[in-house]
Amino acid sequence: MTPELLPDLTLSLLLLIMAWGALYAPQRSDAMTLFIAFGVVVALIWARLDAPDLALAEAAIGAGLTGVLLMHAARALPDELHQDYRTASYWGALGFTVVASLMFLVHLLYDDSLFNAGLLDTESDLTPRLRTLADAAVPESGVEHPVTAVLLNFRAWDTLLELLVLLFALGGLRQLFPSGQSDDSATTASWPESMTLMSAWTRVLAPLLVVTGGYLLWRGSSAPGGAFQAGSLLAAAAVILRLTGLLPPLRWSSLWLRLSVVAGALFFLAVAAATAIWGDGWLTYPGAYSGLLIISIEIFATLSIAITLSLLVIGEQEDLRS
Amino acid sequence: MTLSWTTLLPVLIILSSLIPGLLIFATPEAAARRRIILNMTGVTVKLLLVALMLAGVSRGFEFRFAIAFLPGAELVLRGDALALQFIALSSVLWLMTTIYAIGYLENSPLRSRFFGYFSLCVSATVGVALAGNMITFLLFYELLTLATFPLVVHRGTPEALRAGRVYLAYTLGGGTVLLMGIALLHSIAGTPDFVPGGYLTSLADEHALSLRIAFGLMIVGLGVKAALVPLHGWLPQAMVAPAPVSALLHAVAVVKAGAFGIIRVVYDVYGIEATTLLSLTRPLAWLAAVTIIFASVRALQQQDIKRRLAYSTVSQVSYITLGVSLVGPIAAVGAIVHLVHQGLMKITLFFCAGNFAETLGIHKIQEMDGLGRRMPWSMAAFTVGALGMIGVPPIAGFISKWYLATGALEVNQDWVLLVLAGSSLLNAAYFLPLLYRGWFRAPPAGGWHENNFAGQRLETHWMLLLPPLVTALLSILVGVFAGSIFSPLGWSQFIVNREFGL
Amino acid sequence: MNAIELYLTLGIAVFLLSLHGLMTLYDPIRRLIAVNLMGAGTFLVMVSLARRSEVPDPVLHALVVTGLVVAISATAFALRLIIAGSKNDKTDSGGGNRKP
Amino acid sequence: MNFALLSLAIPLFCGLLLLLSGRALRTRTTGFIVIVSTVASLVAAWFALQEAAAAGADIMLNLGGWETGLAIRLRLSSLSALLLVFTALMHLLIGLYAGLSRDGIKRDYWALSCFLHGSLAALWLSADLFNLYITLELLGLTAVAMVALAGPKAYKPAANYLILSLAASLFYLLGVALLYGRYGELDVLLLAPRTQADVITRLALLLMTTGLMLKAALWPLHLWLPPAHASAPTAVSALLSGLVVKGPLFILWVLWSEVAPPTLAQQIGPVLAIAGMIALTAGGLSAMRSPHIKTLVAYSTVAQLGYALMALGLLLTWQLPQMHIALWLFVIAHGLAKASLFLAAGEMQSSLGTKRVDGLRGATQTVPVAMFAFAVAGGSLIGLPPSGGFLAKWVLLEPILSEPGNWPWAMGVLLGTLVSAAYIFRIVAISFDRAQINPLDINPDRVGHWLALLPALMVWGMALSGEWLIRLLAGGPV
Repeated sequence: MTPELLPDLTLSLLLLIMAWGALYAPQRSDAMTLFIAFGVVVALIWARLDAPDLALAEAAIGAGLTGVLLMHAARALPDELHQDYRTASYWGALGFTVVASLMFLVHLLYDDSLFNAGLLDTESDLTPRLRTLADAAVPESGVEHPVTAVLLNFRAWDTLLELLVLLFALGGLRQLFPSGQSDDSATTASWPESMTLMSAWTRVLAPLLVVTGGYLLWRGSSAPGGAFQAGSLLAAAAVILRLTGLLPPLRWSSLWLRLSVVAGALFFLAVAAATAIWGDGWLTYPGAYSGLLIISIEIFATLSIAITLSLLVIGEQEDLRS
Repeated sequence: MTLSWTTLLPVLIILSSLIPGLLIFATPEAAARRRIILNMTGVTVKLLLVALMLAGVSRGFEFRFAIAFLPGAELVLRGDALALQFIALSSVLWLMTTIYAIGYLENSPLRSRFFGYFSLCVSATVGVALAGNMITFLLFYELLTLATFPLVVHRGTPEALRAGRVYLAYTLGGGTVLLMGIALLHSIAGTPDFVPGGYLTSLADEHALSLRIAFGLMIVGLGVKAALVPLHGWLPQAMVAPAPVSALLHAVAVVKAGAFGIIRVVYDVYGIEATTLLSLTRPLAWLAAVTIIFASVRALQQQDIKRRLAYSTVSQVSYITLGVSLVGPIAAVGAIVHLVHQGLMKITLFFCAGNFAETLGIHKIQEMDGLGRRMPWSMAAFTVGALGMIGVPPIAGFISKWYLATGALEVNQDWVLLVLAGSSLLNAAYFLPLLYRGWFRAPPAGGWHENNFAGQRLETHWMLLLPPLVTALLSILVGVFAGSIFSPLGWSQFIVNREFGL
Repeated sequence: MNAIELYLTLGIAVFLLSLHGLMTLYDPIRRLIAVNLMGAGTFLVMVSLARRSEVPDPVLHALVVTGLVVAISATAFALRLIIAGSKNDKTDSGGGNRKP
Repeated sequence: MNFALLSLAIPLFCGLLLLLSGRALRTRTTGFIVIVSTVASLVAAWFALQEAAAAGADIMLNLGGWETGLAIRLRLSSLSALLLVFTALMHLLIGLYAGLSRDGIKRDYWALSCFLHGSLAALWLSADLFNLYITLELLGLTAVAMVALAGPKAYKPAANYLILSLAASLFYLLGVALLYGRYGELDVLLLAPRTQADVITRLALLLMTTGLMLKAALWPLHLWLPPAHASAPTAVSALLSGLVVKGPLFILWVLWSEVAPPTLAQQIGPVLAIAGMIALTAGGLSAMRSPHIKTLVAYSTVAQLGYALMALGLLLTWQLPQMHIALWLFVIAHGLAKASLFLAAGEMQSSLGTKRVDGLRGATQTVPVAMFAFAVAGGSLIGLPPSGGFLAKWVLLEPILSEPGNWPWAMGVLLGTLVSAAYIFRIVAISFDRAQINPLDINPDRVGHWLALLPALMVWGMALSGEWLIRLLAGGPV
């Protein structure tokens, strides 16, 4: 135990307390607040662990989008019906958790095999083979930043499917607003007037966010940042603008909206198909163009991520169906 | 596989009832004439085809159709002598039962459904007969269960549904056990075609235990349908079905499928030699003997005509099992011929019981007083059937019992004589009172419950009367002309000669 | 114990704690929070593993980015689903009706 | 390989374009387009199957052209090709029903079913643990979205389904992270020779197994399934029970038969097999007691998955690779049969205006075709010859019976058969009740009833191609 561990220990303790609170705070609204705070602490930890890409992403999501989501939920939901919010199987679950934790602790303290079996074994070579290969291949990938190289080239298939995840979630959300149902005032006009107080701030904040987002996207090829971080920042901007009434409803009936929602996945998939038909294989970029292809994919992806995420957070009947 | 008439004939025999069955399902309820034409065409075609195959087999033709199914287990349809015995019986009785059912169900609802399943049931029975190996046998055996269930519950009353559930519980359970047995056997010896003398003789030493267990499982599975005690519980319950169904169930389709399966397993899968080597015959014989006596006693206790007949079936079908388990050629002839004889006699009895119920509303034995005066023809047919069951010469039943008894003596199983004698006495005890009441008591003073067809030329609908008269006549004829080669007895002799390599 | 071991342990601890929450909590919002915390625990484990070498493993970071996208999309959908469900509940049973 | 990718890309493109088209197309046109694209995908999958069978070994594709170890690899084996065909076929059958019956499915069904199709295809082809995680999420999200199609009544079970599905994915992901931390690989085939039976591996496999069992609704983690599957629209229930739960099962199979070290696999095998036997019994008993038709069918999924779990457990216990034939035959037979059961159940519900089992009195008269479909499909679940269910049961029984020491496991098959027979015939028997017939509520939709029968006929037809299927799955020449 060394003194330089002190900040880490503090962060860890804080995180655990917040996690406990986010689960078991007597008031649900407190639980939600603590959960947002939890996100901030996690972002700090990412920074401590040299993961700036993640810190950026977590900040955009944890503080921004999740916050709005939970606020919306807090207002829309009735108070908890159950004073006793625990399930009937409480004691069984408690027993399970205690046993699991104890087993874990025993391994940790006495056996220590959890760390010595290779996860943190200082004796053996810790560098995963996949990582070594990835590092070696970055120069050929068309971008300089290794995380971007992994996301958009080595494991581009994952990223393509991830864009589909966003889309499918939106597809699911649309089911909650069946077409033909009249605009239900209960679901739409639920944003309070006090929000408009923020509009002055928003006029400053939103352009800043948009600019930062653009910067992150551009920077992503050589340094931390990229489509997802940029997209979430832009989404946050859109959400704030929308909440303060500065942005008109995004109407599903507009072809442009639909196009920007599917653009990322559609373009990515088209690239995949094109490389399979005319190129060397599914998602094998032609060497000379890989940088260009990656940046175009990222631009479309950013657009889609931004629009889809903002719809996921604040999309209502008028956005999703009309 | 080259397609010649010898390969296609077994398939055609099944299709000759399957296709009319499917067409009947699609027939509107009101189109009675179309239904009758379909039924009768099917029956006629089938009888012609069976006659063709009979001629073929007696000239030594091989009828075999096979398609791929499981690895090492094809679907095989094969017409051999034993199969023909069963097919000929079922085709002839199908004809009779169809005529009877048309008369019986006249103007009742859901006839398309009834006759559809009826035809499917016969197709499945014929499939059981034609099955060339155990897998194919299992397939049709299960299809038979499925096709008969709707017939059992046809009336749709709470009792019918209860009986249907019991029937399913027994037969599906039995089917599963049979599957286990067949799968176990498959893992030891594969699933080749049935051969006279069996295909397990060379394995009997090495796999004695497994083979015994497989035998036990298969006998249990088959014993459910063959109604061996204690697996007979469904049969008396299934009496709630309409009379033609009961007739078919008892004489041809279900119980016979079980008994036929036992014959196949003992003769054509295990073979006489392996069965004896594994000492499986003695327990089977005891089981059959217990069933014969127990069911006869139970029959004596019943007051409902159909229930008494049901227990009589349990007892009589076990004659077949008994004959098979004696492993002597003469007893085997008795067993195989009884397959046909019992069918003829029992169907006569059920037709008559149905006539009594339909015409005069008679269900109980006490109500039979003086029946012979009102319905002499039916009562006469009933008498032939009953006397045949008891074993009075020259009716069919006598031949079976005679062969079983001599067969038992031949293999020095004298105790079987006691069983046969006891059973005959019990048969007499539970059938003679019915005959006495019918012929010698006076009709009830208050008249009958119902009195349909009164004052007409015939005692009941002609379609109800003709089938029992024909089958009663047949039961006498097969007894009288037992010596001819195309009598069931002659044919059984032919089969047994092949099985025992005589 | 060094920082990596600490965060690795912390990740597993958060995972276990929130798993316990998921098993014991009734309120769907809290359950959703629990699932998100489980996710955070998982990501903690991944990021600590990435930090084992001097330069963090980009592969794991990329995986976590992907995981975060999945998490936020699913969370948003789930939250909206819960809200819609409770609205329906309210109009359905006149509100305040306890359901087991 | 390109055919397989085509089979995967067609539904994805189709779904995206449908989403893009908004309301420009009428619902009928949309359905028509999806059905045509499903046929195209089916044809492509069929060619992929020919290719895989001809190759005799797995065909691997390194995505992006990167070297093995760095690239995500796709694997086309005869099994994955067969599953591609199966997925397309199921979508086609259910799509035909949704398009041609009066079921009145919403427009969005079509895009979502395309996405589901694409997700499953991606799952069958993937040979990368993390990629499999994403396909799992895709599958879960689409499935929940499709449950939500049923409208407000389904939101609660859908939300519960989503939360558990997310938690399950995280279990899986944590396991993947630990495996990566331990071995530095994500590729299934590269991990396979390297794994050892140590603490980390055990922990990772345990976590992943828990997650996958929860996703696949394998006993004892099945409780979410009946409400979710029973509340979905009819066509969706059929897809969920017939296809979606099979995805996690596939990963579970890959994990234990390929990634896990054999010593661990042998230890877990009996546990899984016993869980399977319990699932068969417990699920069956719940189905027997269920008052609602669709819940009965949903519980029957829980029970039938027990067969698959048992086959998997025995495969691991005895290290008999050919047992996977039984496993996948069960999956395919169950998928087809379950599609028929749900479609028939849905049709009967709407025709008779009741959701209750006792509302089916007299159904053989009022809705004969739908009831027949139910019974025929049920026959395959029971395993009556010559259905697909029988085929699978037979293949499972062979190794069980070949060694006297294995005989006790036959009890599982016995129990499964009897219990399935009990709940299927509970319905069939009621439908023959003529004493108090439940009259028709609306004029039945004949087309819908016949379309419900179609998958059931296919599962019985499957038996005739049994030998071909078995040889295909065994990887031998076809």
